[in-house]
Amino acid sequence: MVDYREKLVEKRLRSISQVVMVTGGKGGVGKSLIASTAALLLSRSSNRTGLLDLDLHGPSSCFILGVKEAPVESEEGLVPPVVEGVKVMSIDLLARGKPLPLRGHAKEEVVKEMLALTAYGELDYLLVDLPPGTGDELLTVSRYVRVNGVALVVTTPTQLAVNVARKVVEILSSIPVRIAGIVENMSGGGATSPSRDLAREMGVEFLGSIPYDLALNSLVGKIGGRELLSTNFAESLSYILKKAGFKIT
Amino acid sequence: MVDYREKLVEKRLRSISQVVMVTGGKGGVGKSLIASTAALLLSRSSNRTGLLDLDLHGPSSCFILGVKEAPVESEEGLVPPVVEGVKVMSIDLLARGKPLPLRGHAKEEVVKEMLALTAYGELDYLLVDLPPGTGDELLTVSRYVRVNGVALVVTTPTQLAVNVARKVVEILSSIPVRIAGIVENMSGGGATSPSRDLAREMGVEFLGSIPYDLALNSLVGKIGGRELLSTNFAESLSYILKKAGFKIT
Amino acid sequence: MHEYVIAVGIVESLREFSFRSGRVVKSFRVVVGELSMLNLEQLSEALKRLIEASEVSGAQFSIEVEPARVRCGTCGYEMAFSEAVSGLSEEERETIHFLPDLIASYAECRRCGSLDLRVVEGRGVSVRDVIYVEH
Amino acid sequence: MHEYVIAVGIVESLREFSFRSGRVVKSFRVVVGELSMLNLEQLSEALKRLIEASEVSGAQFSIEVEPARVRCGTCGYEMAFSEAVSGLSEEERETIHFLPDLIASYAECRRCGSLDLRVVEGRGVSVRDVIYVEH
Ligand SMILES: Nc1ncnc2c1ncn2[C@@H]1O[C@H](COP(=O)(O)OP(=O)(O)O)[C@@H](O)[C@H]1O
Ligand SMILES: Nc1ncnc2c1ncn2[C@@H]1O[C@H](COP(=O)(O)OP(=O)(O)O)[C@@H](O)[C@H]1O
Ligand SMILES: [Mg+2]
Ligand SMILES: [Mg+2]
Ligand SMILES: [Mg+2]
Ligand SMILES: [Mg+2]
Ligand code: NI
Ligand code: NI
Ligand SMILES: [Zn+2]
Ligand SMILES: [Zn+2]
Repeated sequence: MVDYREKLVEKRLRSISQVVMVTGGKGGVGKSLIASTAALLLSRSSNRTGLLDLDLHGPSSCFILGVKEAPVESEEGLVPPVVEGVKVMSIDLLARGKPLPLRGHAKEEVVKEMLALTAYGELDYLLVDLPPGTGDELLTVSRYVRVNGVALVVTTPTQLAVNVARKVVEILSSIPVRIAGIVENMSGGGATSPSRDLAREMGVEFLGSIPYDLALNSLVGKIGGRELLSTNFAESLSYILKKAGFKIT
Repeated sequence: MVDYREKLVEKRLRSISQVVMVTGGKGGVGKSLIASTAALLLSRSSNRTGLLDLDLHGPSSCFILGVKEAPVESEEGLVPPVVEGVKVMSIDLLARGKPLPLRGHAKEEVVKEMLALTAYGELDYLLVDLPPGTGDELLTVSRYVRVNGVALVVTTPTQLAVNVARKVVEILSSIPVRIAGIVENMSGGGATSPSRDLAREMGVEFLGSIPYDLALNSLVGKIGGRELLSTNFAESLSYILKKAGFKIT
Repeated sequence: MHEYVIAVGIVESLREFSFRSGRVVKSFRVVVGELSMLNLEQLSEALKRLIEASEVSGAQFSIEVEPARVRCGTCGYEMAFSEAVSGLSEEERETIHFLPDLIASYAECRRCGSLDLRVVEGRGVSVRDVIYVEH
Repeated sequence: MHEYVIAVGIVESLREFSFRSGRVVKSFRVVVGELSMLNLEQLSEALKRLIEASEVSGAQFSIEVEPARVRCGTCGYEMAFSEAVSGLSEEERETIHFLPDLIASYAECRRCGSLDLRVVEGRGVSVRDVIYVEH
């Protein structure tokens, strides 16, 4: 049996220089905020940038970025809306807030189809916002990006988050997908932390930490992308992306 | 084709007075800490209590409660270890920190088998700690507990968490599983919040809020269950459980 | 409209298959899930054009529709296509056209109201029974 | 040892089936996934005892093993049982005995090292081909 989507996914990914998977395993550590803000920062630095939200049950990127327009059908597939230069695709633009009680193989099917049908065109960076866990979303996309993929593993300075992040690192290393490094979010600022220990233990680069930014609470979802760029959060993330070798000017 | 597990699950659940699903959709809102602490509180009030951790990719309950012993095989199935009177079952007691890259139907299979094979015996309460999302774990367990199940929906006072919680409430209402109410965790303490709005909008009881408890950061995973009971967090939760009608003395 | 890009995926898959194996594709069968609501004429036209212009020119194909079955996880009821999509708006159908599993977001069990639905059959497009001959 | 509780589940399922339909179960087939490493004699013994003591007494059954196939999502390689469990400790096998899908936690692809494994066949226990007669 031939799966026509495989070929399309391969083809689409060939026009993308780098696919950046934002993962971490644990929920609520800031993956979505980091993926969205990183996309904005890369776009501001003149990179052709896309964002793919693969958190099928709890999509957040469109809310964070204030995107509402539906993708448009063309001969080439689904053309994603653009915000601040970032081409954004999310299940949220299709399901529009409705719940998505997906079972069994359905998640893998949806991930494949989103990858096969979204017409990003030529990109320097595609940020992929992943859900918590090490299930179909992470595994399916990992399989396709062994050549041009790289992972940012997001944690917080808690043992609970680090326990899950370790599993993600083990799985990614086995595939193997290149790991750009570990980002500690909502950091207390200490020079030691379980995230740093994890990086050392697993031989992965520690890219830096992002302090807890109180201002975000009142901003997220209420502002557009542009204002997000002027937060302390964005400034810290910008350093981390530079350290990871991304083209930030 | 006959699935022998269905009958076993039914039988096991008939000896349990109430199954309390701790859910919320969003990751990191405190589901695991609430499930574990609620189990401790109910056990302290002389209820026969069990805890089932169904977060297959990111199990946290055993770490929070300091449980390490493996379940023991008997003719009746797997006998869970007991901590502070709570019978605890988690994939973590079997996979022991290893990653669990489950795909497709595998999650549903594992959930069914954990329910069918764990010998909790007679219980007043079984707390079920659910992962983020509205996938197989939530849907599978919901199907079995339509008679004696009740859900605690955990959110934080952010629109991001509330967006996902709404989806959970919609799905649970459709099955239907009774919803005990919405719990706002890491609360700022205001009288208005997106969680309260959600409760009103969906016609679900707002059970109360739990403030952010700074002391937890240094405690979780470093203390056993007993110390967890003397936190402000546990005290707030205790009020909420009473309000929800649970037998807390 | 995205029937075209699906046809591209199919023909490129067959080209690669042919190239790797050194064999010539004689015929294949395209099975289209009813839920995807694809335009069969557009798909067939696109396939014909792309096949002619490619290394698999000469390949014959048939297109058939696999009926949809959507099962409720709560009560076990099974819905056919018409029941599953009845009452859905144009926009909702358009989404299912791309991602057939999103029926789970829009429909509910017609018997018990549950949102816990899964597509058992008749989801997307698959290519089967590829017959080839040695070069 | 939990073969017993599995037998309980099987016999109670059949009892209910019999009770609801008013029909008598004549025979059935138990298919045991190789990965579950169940003790077939224990399972068979327990089934016999439970059947005799129940409303389905007289029912005949056979037990057979379904070979395991574990597929790597990264390179597509398929492992048979022996390859999948080779090198696993007694404790690890014991876990797979309960939850066959946990092979994904313990094993890795023997060809490429990937942890992205899925059990294609030979996982757990199923009861098939239940033959019944009217009462
Ligand atoms: N550095 C930070 N400081 C303050 N709040 C943050 C920070 N990072 C993330 N948040 C907030 O934490 C919550 C969870 O972040 P989110 O990106 O949704 O996590 P995830 O995608 O990992 O589940 C959101 O409300 C977000 O605004
Ligand atoms: N009220 C609270 N105050 C402070 N920290 C909290 C509170 N509730 C939860 N936490 C912490 O937040 C993190 C996420 O909690 P957890 O229970 O793992 O969430 P979930 O199970 O929803 O992913 C943990 O580090 C936990 O200790
Ligand atoms: Mg997220
Ligand atoms: Mg949790
Ligand atoms: Mg639905
Ligand atoms: Mg594995
Ligand atoms: Ni179309
Ligand atoms: Ni056993
Ligand atoms: Zn139904
Ligand atoms: Zn492999």
